[in-house]
Amino acid sequence: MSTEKSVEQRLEEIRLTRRVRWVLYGILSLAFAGAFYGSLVLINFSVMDLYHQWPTFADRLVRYTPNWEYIIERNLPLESVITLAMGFAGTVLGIPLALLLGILGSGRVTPYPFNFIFRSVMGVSRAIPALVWFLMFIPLAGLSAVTSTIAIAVSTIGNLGRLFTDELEEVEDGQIEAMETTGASKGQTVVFGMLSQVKTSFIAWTLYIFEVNVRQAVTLGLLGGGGIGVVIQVQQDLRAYGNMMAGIVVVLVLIIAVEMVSQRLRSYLRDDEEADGLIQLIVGLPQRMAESVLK
Amino acid sequence: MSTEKSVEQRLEEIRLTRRVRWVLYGILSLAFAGAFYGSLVLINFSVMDLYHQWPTFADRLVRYTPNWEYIIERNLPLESVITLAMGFAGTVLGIPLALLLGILGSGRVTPYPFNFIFRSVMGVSRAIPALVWFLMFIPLAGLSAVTSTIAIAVSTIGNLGRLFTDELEEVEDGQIEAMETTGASKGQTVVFGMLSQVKTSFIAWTLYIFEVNVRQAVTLGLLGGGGIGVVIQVQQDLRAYGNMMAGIVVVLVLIIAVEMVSQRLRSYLRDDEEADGLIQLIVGLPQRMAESVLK
Amino acid sequence: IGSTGDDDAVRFVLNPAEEQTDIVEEYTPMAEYLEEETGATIDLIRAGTYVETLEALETDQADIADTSPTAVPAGEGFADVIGMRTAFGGSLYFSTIATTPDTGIEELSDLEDEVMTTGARMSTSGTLMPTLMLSEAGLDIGNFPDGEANDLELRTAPDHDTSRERLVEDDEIVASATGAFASAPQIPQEQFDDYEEFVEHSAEYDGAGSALEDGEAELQLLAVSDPMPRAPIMARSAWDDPEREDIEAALLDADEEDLQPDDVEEGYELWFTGIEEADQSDYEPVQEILDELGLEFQDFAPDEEDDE
Amino acid sequence: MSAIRVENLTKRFGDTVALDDVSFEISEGEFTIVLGISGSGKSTLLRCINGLTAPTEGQVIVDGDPVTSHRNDVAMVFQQHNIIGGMSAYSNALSGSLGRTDFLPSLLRFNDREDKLQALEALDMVGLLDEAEQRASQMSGGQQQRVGIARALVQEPQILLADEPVASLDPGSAQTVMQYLRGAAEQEDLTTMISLHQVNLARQFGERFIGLADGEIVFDGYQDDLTFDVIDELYGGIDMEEYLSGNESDTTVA
Amino acid sequence: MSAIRVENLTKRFGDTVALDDVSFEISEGEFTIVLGISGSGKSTLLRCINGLTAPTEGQVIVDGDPVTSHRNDVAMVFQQHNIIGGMSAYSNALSGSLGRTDFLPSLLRFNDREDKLQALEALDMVGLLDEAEQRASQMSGGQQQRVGIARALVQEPQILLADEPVASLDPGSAQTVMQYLRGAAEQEDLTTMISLHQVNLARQFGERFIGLADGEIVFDGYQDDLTFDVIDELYGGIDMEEYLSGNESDTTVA
Ligand SMILES: Nc1ncnc2c1ncn2[C@@H]1O[C@H](COP(=O)(O)OP(=O)(O)OP(=O)(O)O)[C@@H](O)[C@H]1O
Ligand SMILES: Nc1ncnc2c1ncn2[C@@H]1O[C@H](COP(=O)(O)OP(=O)(O)OP(=O)(O)O)[C@@H](O)[C@H]1O
Ligand SMILES: [Mg+2]
Ligand SMILES: [Mg+2]
Repeated sequence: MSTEKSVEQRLEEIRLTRRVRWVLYGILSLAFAGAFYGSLVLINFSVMDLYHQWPTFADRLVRYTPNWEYIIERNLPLESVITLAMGFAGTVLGIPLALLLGILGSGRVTPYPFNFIFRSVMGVSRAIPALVWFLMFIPLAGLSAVTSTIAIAVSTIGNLGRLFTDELEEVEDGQIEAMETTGASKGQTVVFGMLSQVKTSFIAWTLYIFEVNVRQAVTLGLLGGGGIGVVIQVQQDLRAYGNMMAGIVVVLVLIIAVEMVSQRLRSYLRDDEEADGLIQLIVGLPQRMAESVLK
Repeated sequence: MSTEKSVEQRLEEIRLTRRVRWVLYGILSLAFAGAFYGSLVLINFSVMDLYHQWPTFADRLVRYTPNWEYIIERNLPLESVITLAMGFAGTVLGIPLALLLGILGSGRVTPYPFNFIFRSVMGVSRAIPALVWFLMFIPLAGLSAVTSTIAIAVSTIGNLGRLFTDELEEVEDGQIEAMETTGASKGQTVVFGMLSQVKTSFIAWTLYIFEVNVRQAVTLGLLGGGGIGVVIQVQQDLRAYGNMMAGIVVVLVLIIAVEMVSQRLRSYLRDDEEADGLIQLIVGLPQRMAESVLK
Repeated sequence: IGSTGDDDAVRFVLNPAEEQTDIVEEYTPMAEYLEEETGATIDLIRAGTYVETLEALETDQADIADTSPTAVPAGEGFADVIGMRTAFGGSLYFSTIATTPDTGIEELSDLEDEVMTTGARMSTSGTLMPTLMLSEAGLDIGNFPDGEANDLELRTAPDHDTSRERLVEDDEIVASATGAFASAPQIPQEQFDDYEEFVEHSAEYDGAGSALEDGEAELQLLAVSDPMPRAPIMARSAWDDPEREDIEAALLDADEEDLQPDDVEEGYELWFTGIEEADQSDYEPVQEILDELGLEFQDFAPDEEDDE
Repeated sequence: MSAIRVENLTKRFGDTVALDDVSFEISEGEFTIVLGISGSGKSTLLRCINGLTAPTEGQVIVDGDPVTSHRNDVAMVFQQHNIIGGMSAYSNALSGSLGRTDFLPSLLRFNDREDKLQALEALDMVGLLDEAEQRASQMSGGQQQRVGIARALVQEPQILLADEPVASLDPGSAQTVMQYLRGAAEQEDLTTMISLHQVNLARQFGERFIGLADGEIVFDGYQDDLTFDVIDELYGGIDMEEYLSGNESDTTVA
Repeated sequence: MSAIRVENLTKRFGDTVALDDVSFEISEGEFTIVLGISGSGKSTLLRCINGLTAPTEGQVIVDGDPVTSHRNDVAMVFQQHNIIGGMSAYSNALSGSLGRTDFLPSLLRFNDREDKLQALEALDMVGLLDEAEQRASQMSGGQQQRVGIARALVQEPQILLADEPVASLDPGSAQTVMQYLRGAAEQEDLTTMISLHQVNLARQFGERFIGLADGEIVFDGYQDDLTFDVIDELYGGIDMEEYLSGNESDTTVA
């Protein structure tokens, strides 16, 4: 074949390009490794120390065997419901502002320099750790589950709002244009053209943040913010690690339950065609009822 | 038109269905509101209390004016670099296991009941708050930034691994089948058919978790884990809220910087066609060099 | 923090849980003094909570620790008491429960069905001791602090000062428990005169009521606790080093000037003025409080592996 | 009076000339098909008529007024249908009436009874009355496209534009969709412009034809004028006959 | 010897019968086109031959052996091309050689020089040698499809299957892709089966034709046998001629 020559030549070209690219990747990898090594040095990381301490550490792991009886004894499920309530109420309280700021932060809704005002507000809400929000709100509601809930709500604004904004960047123009051509107003275009596209992702993100917030509620409890975290903290202070782990097992069950429900809901939202037992039943109900009435 | 009748009839049907649906939504909304109200009751939320305490709280807000000089005085940027190092090293240390468990946790790689083993391991890593991980790792690395880093690494495994697993659920079959038909082995199919599809999302998620980890590093610092968090904690103990806010401002700048870099990288990864200044330059370099050499 | 600089350094862990200070700064003169006296290198390490200090002592991640009184019973078996911090000559300190003058609360039993704040949940002077006082006054304190009290609502605060501030700022709260150091400046001195032990031993008696001149809100004393031992300095039992004796001796010998920073400003006051000899037995009152409240530390002795 | 008059329309994207001095007139009620290979400027032309894209030079005059932004009486059917997956076919059709509904009622779905009936009639016209309550994302491509047509009809337009409405459909569905478009145009007496790349469909359904190549008009005429020569000019480069005749012998692909 | 023998192949998905007792033989080197409307079972047939789908009844015999799982010597070109967007055209073509490359070398891209040359030759054959280093996701649909063909060729198959390889392409690109497929099949002497729904393309490129309707074979013959009657049978229901003749009068759409 007459192209044999040029194929060979092309291969050489490609090999050269690749070699240059390998070198470049090598440099990038080195830079990365350097940053990693620098970080380890900065925090005084020493593998030898860890190696020496490993047996001590391993010995102590048995202490963390959960003391199952404590779960009933101390009524941990009830405490975990309080934690759940903190996460839930905090999420719900945070949603409206997250939604508003998230939408206004999108470059498609608010023109360029101005949307950064809203992004910055969300940035501040995220940058301040929930723990610090918690401390700042103590004068308002004391060392209590209410303060935890408020702290969770405030950080939800930043965390969830930012995910909303990111999601809106991925909206496709087609449906927006389609709404514009119908003569829809700006507001209608945003609602029907943009929000309807991201509705399910918004719900999915909200569920994800809800999960994160339940974990956050546990952490705030460790600082006295109510719920099962407090129990864990007290047992930790008493060095009753068996009891502490019993608390953590309950947290684990709680979190896995929340995640499973939220995952189920999300996968239902994603591929809505799938006939999903209960939900399908509920959603299909009106249709069937209407049919039977008209028959 | 002869179909007029049936259109009218259809409208009636639809109105009926809608009415039933409104009722259903009403019930769901009520259930939701009930859950919300129940949560508020459970945590003893009282708007009146908050209202009464508001003036006191508002008075105190002036205390939170940042004392800008403190930033230089205490060399806060250096401290924040330590925090950054903790977040970075923790993320890097967590990635390998997150990747491994995340992939093994996917129902497409490990068949159904067995993948739950890996998911559970990740669940445990998430369920234990980083604060408790910190305590558990003291025997290993003492009261130090190293322990924080390990705690971050361990929770990264659960958080990142889970996002990986979720992402893998959305992989399309087409490319996997295409690799299978070439006669690729199981491992090659996973790498070329699955992972290549999610490569950019994996990087994006890793960057997201890196951001989360930097915030986590601040929080762990608040409890003695090193970095700028310690400074914030000490100033708070001293009730030097101006200094504390100076620390928070530095955290804010740090986190916004991290987010901006990570957002830039992500948007570059997403629409790779977009000629993105620097990165395009670097990536395009080998091609151009090869061309010039061969000319 | 975490500067485990050189391997032979003595690791001195500091626990700031109950004090409103930058503890590392406070201890720097002491560390310098010890280094001068004994030639050892001292690393000061800040801990987040006192459990962390115990974990560190038990696992050879620390040699000496400044910790809280409850650490003595908790550290039995792996940590020894070297000494006790003293403040202005006093080695004992007190908890107070106070109200504001307008609440009409006269005595502890009036607190039934009311709301009261305490300090950090496991703080000896901020929470444990006051809870015991309430219990002795006939109130049913339920499982508190590991749970809820029955006869009144007890709300914890992150620290003593916040506990006091909540009392002043929140009308719903009618009393607050704190260490005397946090409340005495706002309580007229004469109210303490009924408590002889307090007058005699407390470092705070002299300054009682002093903050009222600065316009701080006045508090009204409801009760003062029995004296409690101040916070201990503890050492890892397994610490077997010739330096150890020198350091212990130097600590007990330290004078107030040794512990003061060189460049002190006018009126600078350390919150401790010396360290006096003490041992396990001095902390029996703490053990008693814990026993009364039904709080038990888990025993990890190798042979009896149960939750007793 | 001509319904659409395009005057010296030029559109440049950077260096690319998408439309190059295009002029023509379409009379009221005409069913016009725009032909041309990929990149010839079909979409750009329709978007300029619609007001979605602003011309670089020249202008489009619809109903006597120059087009500056999108108009209520010009409806569009998109290749990717652009209907809202999460809503029912009926709600999608109803969204065609957004232009004459206020914000709050539209949000709460309190539309006029008339609009509702019209949405159902439009669905009936495209043969989807029974599927009115089905979620759009659960419908097949052809059905979704028909929902898009229903939405355009509910808009009560005078002009109906469709940009490759059948490009992603299989031949059966493509036929059906083209039938509905043609039927609706006749029934509602719409001026219609459809861009297509299937020559056979174009010949089958078109009345008037405008052929574009490289942004220029290379053909403008009626069904009888659309000869194979014209098609060869439009889709030049590929000489099918020759390829076909030669494909039994050795075929070395360039 | 026949390259592919399909014996009483039946495939059911739940209640749906996708293939219903299908039998035929394809000789070595034949260029066969499978016709049929959407849902007639074209994809299912090709997937059964390929081993991607297991038959309910009957079997497929390739090269003398019954197909149980996917074979190295059967390559497939997909409608959605299924190439890896994040890799270059060259790397994609090279991935066709995965079946004969070990895991580690393939991961590190240490392929045999022979395979590399072959990947480039395949790209050359589909006219993409100059674009070898371009990222696949940045290519047009037609180019991506040609990369898919190159990948299939690198696999060195004896049998090439293609499932609606041009369905999502514009007519120009569709022509080009079909040309490359036909050219490659002749040059490498491949037995080829392609499913199509464009009748005109089928007539233009096909040698042998298999027509499916509702999972059953309704036509099996060569180019001369493919009359308009056959096509009407395959794409029944829509009578174009009649519609066309009637469309000047009132057209009420059902
Ligand atoms: N938004 C845009 N930015 C830059 N160039 C564009 C843009 N839209 C179209 N073009 C260019 O203008 C030319 C005409 O494009 P247009 O989309 O109108 O063609 P088309 O005939 O609709 O093609 P297709 O059949 O692929 O849809 C093409 O070269 C295209 O690349
Ligand atoms: N995985 C599956 N599960 C259930 N039913 C299926 C599946 N794959 C195909 N079918 C059904 O089998 C029948 C034949 O489908 P097939 O995809 O083979 O048709 P096709 O001729 O390729 O159609 P198209 O042109 O739409 O690709 C259809 O009724 C289809 O719904
Ligand atoms: Mg177009
Ligand atoms: Mg198919």
